[in-house]
Amino acid sequence: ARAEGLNIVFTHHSSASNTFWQAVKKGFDDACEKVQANCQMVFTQTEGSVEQQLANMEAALARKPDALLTSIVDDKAFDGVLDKAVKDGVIVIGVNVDDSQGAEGSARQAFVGQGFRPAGYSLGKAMSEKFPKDGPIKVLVGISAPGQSWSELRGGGVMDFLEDFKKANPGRDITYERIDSGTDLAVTADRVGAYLNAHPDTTAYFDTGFWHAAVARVLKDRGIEPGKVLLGGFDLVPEVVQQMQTGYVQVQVDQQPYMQGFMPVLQVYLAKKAGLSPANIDTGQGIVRPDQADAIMELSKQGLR
Amino acid sequence: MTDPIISVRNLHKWYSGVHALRGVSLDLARNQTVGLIGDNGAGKSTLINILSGLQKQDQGEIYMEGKAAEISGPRDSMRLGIETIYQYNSMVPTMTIARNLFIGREPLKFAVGGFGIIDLKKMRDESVKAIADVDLHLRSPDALVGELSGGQRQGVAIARAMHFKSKVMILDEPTNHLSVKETNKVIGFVRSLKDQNVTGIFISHNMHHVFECCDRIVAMARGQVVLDKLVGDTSIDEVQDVL
Amino acid sequence: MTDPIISVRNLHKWYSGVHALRGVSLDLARNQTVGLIGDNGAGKSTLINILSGLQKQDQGEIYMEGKAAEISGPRDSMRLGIETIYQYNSMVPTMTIARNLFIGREPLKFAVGGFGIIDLKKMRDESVKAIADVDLHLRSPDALVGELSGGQRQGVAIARAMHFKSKVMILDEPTNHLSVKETNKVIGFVRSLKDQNVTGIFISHNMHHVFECCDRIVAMARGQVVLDKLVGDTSIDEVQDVL
Amino acid sequence: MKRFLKVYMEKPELAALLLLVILVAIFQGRSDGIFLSIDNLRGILGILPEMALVAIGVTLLMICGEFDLSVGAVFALMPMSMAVLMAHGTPFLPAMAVGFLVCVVIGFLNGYLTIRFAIPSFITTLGMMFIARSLTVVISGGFPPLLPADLPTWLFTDFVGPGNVIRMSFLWFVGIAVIVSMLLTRTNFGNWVRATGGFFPAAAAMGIPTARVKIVSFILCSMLAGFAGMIQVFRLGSPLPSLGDGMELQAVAAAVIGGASLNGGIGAVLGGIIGAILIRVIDNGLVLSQVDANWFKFAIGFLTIFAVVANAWLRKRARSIKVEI
Amino acid sequence: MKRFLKVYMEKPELAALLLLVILVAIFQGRSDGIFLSIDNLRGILGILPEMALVAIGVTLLMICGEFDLSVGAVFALMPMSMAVLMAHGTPFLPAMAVGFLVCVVIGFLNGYLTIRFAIPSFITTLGMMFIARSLTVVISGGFPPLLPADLPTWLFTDFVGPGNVIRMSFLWFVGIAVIVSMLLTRTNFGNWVRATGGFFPAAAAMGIPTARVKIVSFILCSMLAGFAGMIQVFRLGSPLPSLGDGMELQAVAAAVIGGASLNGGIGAVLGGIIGAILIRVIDNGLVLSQVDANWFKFAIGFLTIFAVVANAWLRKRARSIKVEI
Ligand SMILES: Nc1ncnc2c1ncn2[C@@H]1O[C@H](COP(=O)(O)OP(=O)(O)OP(=O)(O)O)[C@@H](O)[C@H]1O
Ligand SMILES: Nc1ncnc2c1ncn2[C@@H]1O[C@H](COP(=O)(O)OP(=O)(O)OP(=O)(O)O)[C@@H](O)[C@H]1O
Ligand SMILES: [Mg+2]
Ligand SMILES: [Mg+2]
Repeated sequence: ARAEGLNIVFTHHSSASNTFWQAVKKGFDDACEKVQANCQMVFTQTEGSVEQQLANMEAALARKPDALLTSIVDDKAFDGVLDKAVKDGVIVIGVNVDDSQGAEGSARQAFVGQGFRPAGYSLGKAMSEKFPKDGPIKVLVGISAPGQSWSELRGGGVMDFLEDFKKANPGRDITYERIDSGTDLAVTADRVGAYLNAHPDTTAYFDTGFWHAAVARVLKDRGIEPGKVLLGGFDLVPEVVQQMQTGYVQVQVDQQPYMQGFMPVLQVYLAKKAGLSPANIDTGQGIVRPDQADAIMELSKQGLR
Repeated sequence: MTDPIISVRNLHKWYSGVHALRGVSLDLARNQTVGLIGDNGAGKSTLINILSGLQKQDQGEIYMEGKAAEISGPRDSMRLGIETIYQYNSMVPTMTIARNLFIGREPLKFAVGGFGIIDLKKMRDESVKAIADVDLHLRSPDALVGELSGGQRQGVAIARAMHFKSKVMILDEPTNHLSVKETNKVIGFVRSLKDQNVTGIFISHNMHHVFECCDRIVAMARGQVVLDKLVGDTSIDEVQDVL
Repeated sequence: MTDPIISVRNLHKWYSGVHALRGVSLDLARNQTVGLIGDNGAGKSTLINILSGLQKQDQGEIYMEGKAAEISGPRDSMRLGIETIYQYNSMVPTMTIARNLFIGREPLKFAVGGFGIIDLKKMRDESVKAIADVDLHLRSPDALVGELSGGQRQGVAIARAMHFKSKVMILDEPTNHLSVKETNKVIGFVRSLKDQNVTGIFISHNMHHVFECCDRIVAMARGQVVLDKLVGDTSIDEVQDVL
Repeated sequence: MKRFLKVYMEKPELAALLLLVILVAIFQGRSDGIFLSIDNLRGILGILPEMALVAIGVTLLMICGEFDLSVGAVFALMPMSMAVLMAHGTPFLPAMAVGFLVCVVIGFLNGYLTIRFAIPSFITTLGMMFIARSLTVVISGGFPPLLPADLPTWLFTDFVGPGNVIRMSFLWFVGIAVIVSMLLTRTNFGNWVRATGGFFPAAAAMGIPTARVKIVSFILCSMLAGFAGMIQVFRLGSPLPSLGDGMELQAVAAAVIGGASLNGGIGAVLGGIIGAILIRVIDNGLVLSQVDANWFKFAIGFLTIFAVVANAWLRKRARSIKVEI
Repeated sequence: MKRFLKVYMEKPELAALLLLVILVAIFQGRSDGIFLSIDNLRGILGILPEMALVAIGVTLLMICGEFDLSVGAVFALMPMSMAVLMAHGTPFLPAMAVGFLVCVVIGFLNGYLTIRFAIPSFITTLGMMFIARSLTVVISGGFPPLLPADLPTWLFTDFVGPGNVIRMSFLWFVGIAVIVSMLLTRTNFGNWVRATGGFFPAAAAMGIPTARVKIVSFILCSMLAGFAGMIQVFRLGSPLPSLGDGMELQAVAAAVIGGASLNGGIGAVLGGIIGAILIRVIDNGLVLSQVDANWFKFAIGFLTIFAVVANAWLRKRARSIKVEI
């Protein structure tokens, strides 16, 4: 693929064992093949490590690629490097996560994806349609990785919505709690399972990742029927789709990762070939509900969703 | 003199930066007890470590009963019938006395391919006996070796070697740390080796002990053999002069 | 007899499950050299470990020059003027001979509050001297202790103690592993302590050595003192009978 | 009585057991009795075997004087290999055999490299952790295959027993624990493991085939980790490449809490198990006690240190009881 | 010549240096000469001081016979404390003082608990890692505060030197490395550290205040980690609570690659630094060599093991050169 001479690097904050980012990678690789570009995606070794991402970015830029695609998980850390890259004529596109100031916050030329906080907000909103119409509402928010921005921001978005929801329904008893739910199916299952034992009247559980798939299994093992405890989270991985089919997971936010990998490459291609400037792409609020599950399952198996 | 049981020819051993053995050749006659003496750092322990497989010579050959022997580990040496008491006690401090006595040679209730269930009762009983044999007084065979006094540990090492008597016994300063009574036991034991058709190598810095129980004296200095005579043909003074 | 330099009163020491010292009382007269003997496990090392601060008695008192002394670590003991050679050599194998000789008492070029730059040259020179003093032949003071033979290590330990001579010297089986020549050096050293106004405690299983260089014999058995006589008043046979 | 107390409390694994009982009592109180409810016990006992099996392997290896940081990655790699094979049509049993073979190879490499080049197992297994994790991602192509529906998972994950509190995996775990425990205490191999870890030069001098003993221990440890991972995947239904992340440190912590020494030679299978239970209980109990998300790790860290400190203290007290034995 | 080769190669840190040179040459080739370009060097040298400072501390502690898993968390906690204080209006210097105080307290606790209760530092510092990480999140409230604009960050992060290849942080690092190295080799304290780690009973018997030596080493290690974290935060411009995650294992790996022994007593500051450089070079070189993303970790694991194996092999060869010295 070297022949075309279009060099694109993609650096982000996640490690190779993260299924979501593997879907992005697939989109990225597929697009690169289509446009005959020489592409490289660089994962971090530690999930969510900004400093490793920055180091990878600096190393990749030393090769003077034509374009840099990157998630901008921190408002400041990447500013210097991105400024310099743009000055050196590298096309920089933000993917998946943008600077919280948007276009003002960093030198990136466009953004492809969807913000963490808005995603969390829309998850909460979509789920609220399933909330019981009366009686108290008790919500559990599982912060998968306290202190890591992707998790905190998504959780924050959910809680923002809950606050708004409270204001909108002043008469009702609405409470929420956050726990450290862990980034491992088994751990999340155990912790949330224990919590639900202590609080069987919990209305809904929000995970900031996809680890609530394991919670669905716990509920099933306990013979609790689907819908008694509402489950929702982020990213469409096969486990979650499976649990949507069984009815335990009600709402899932899909960022359409394949698209997040695919589109920026095309934009770079167009920018290079036709001088078209990259533009923002919203990869969708992507709220997925169980009725779409079967169709998604097929695509999911191919790594397209 | 019959065929030697062990012959070493021109052994050389280098430690990084130290030439510890500089061409040692020696024949050990069957059923003879050799007293190996020499200054600190003469190379005595190095020589016997090579025979017991702890170290590998850099040059030279070892013959066992006339046949070239390749000793590349303690197991090989044991298989050839060499039993050793090392200068630094070879005990595992975190294990009990009974288990230490039988390390690597545990009595088994039944075994498949060398592995099996240890016969704990037999092990305990035999170790009580072995320890009593060297006149050592210990509370129980279940005490940890790490909790023994210096002499008690050495006593256990000796009990082990005496229990697993073999064709060739090598004792590297076995009487260090031992009380008078036990020292006498050890001397008596070494002296009795001959009668039991065992060849012995006894290292000690105590000339009296060496002359008391050995048939032949080999003195080493700076990695070489400097004297090799039968006890009858030499004297403590002569030996001390060479060193 | 003048005031004793060290008195211990009714010392008891328990190891988990072992009553190692059962009420030991002893007075050490100034400038006298005591030979401490006893079977393996009698409690000799335990007694001197308490005096040198390695262990703490469970009961009993220690008086130093008449004053109650609280010894809760080797540092305290050293401060009181007690210098010890331990039965198990107290050398750091990963460090050089020179550094080992001066551990904790490094000669400093300059120091602030006890910390400072080591005077490496002085340290090397003094260690060459200290080692030569005990007739030990070593290649260089920069060799690692871990690469020495058993006797060489013991020799370094003795060189250290002799170099830092103090008010009281305790030697726990110092002649183990040592060659004849060096053993004689040590015996001579112990015998000379008196002339240098040093009180000594000498532990050994070799009665000849003890009688050769001590003024007084203390024998222990099962954690108690069973005999305490001046050398002139007793004999090797009597001592061996009590044990 | 005093004597009994002394002998009992001097064993680190039993001191840990006492601690466990105390902690359970506290959590039972703080959670208004929910901690020991059938539902919650079912949760704890469901996940326990997986962690405990890993802890058993690591304990064995630590007694042998070595260290394995790759268990977490092997935990993921073994079931992933199986899942990928099965997704390509291999039947269950051959797939499982290949899975275990992978574990054996990794364990062997860990041991062989460590011994042959005399390098610390910390490094060998740290490297192996990266390698195994990477392979997990590579063979799955990034997308974990779904498990076929007709697997005999009931053999590992079905609930059994009175009140359905335990899963089949618990029986496997108990069986394996008993076997490994017997192996360590009653067989000559166990004696060699302990000697090799206790004082290597002595073990070597006594003719124990120390290299083989270590390599076998590494292999056993890897296989146990792989087996545990397989059980977890069957329970959760999906082989994620990120499974078992961070388990390596937890397993070592479990072994140490249960009294195993990082220097080798000391430890007991029971101790490792109790350590694993303690860690699970702490984790679960803290959720029930409604600790805030941000403080959760604090509480875990604190209680881990506390457990070991208390254990050390209890043993010290026991040692200073003056009874002749 | 033979003699020189022998003496030189027997030092593990120098064998590591040779390896480093070889690796650099390989990467230089594979990256079409980009590896040693000014731009890339600037990248490597900009990050290096942070990791190397942590590695220096860990090496010191390992020589002393202990272990610190909490460095990664302290790396984040120290700058976070500073940032939070500064966000509340505390000026730079007092904030920095408090930051260091936090490090001192953590280091002290690590050491004190380890020694007072005779528990393995693995556990103390593992627990402390959780505690410190949790505190970082707690004080930041989950979201990092912004750094004030008027900080003297130039003191740590500005580019200096010919071609602007190095940052100020590099000078700090070199200075500290020289000081700690002198401390270890030339002062009596260094002698005590080495003795304490080399053979604890001997050090204690010779009257070295081993407890104090260890505690001071723990404190130094924590402070270096905190200082490194502060530099990184100034470089990045924002104090993230997740900084330094996974650094604890990397730092130990660096120390071991550079020849430090996990059993204590052996090691050199230079070795730890070369180890850290090796790790950075491998990381950077692999990115430049465009290794496939999924195989990336594999390559890291492989090269880490390879580095230590090669180092061990080189030393063995050197030892077997027969020259009397
Ligand atoms: N591991 C080692 N590394 C380097 N040199 C060593 C090593 N072991 C022994 N040496 C050196 O080899 C020489 C011979 O040592 P050896 O232990 O054989 O002496 P020895 O005759 O047993 O002395 P001793 O009577 O003191 O036990 C000594 O100079 C010693 O310093
Ligand atoms: N750490 C320990 N734990 C338990 N018991 C111990 C410990 N150290 C020594 N003992 C026991 O205390 C008793 C006295 O030991 P000590 O070392 O004082 O004897 P010793 O007189 O020096 O003997 P030796 O002549 O053999 O050196 C012995 O029975 C020994 O088993
Ligand atoms: Mg010797
Ligand atoms: Mg003694």
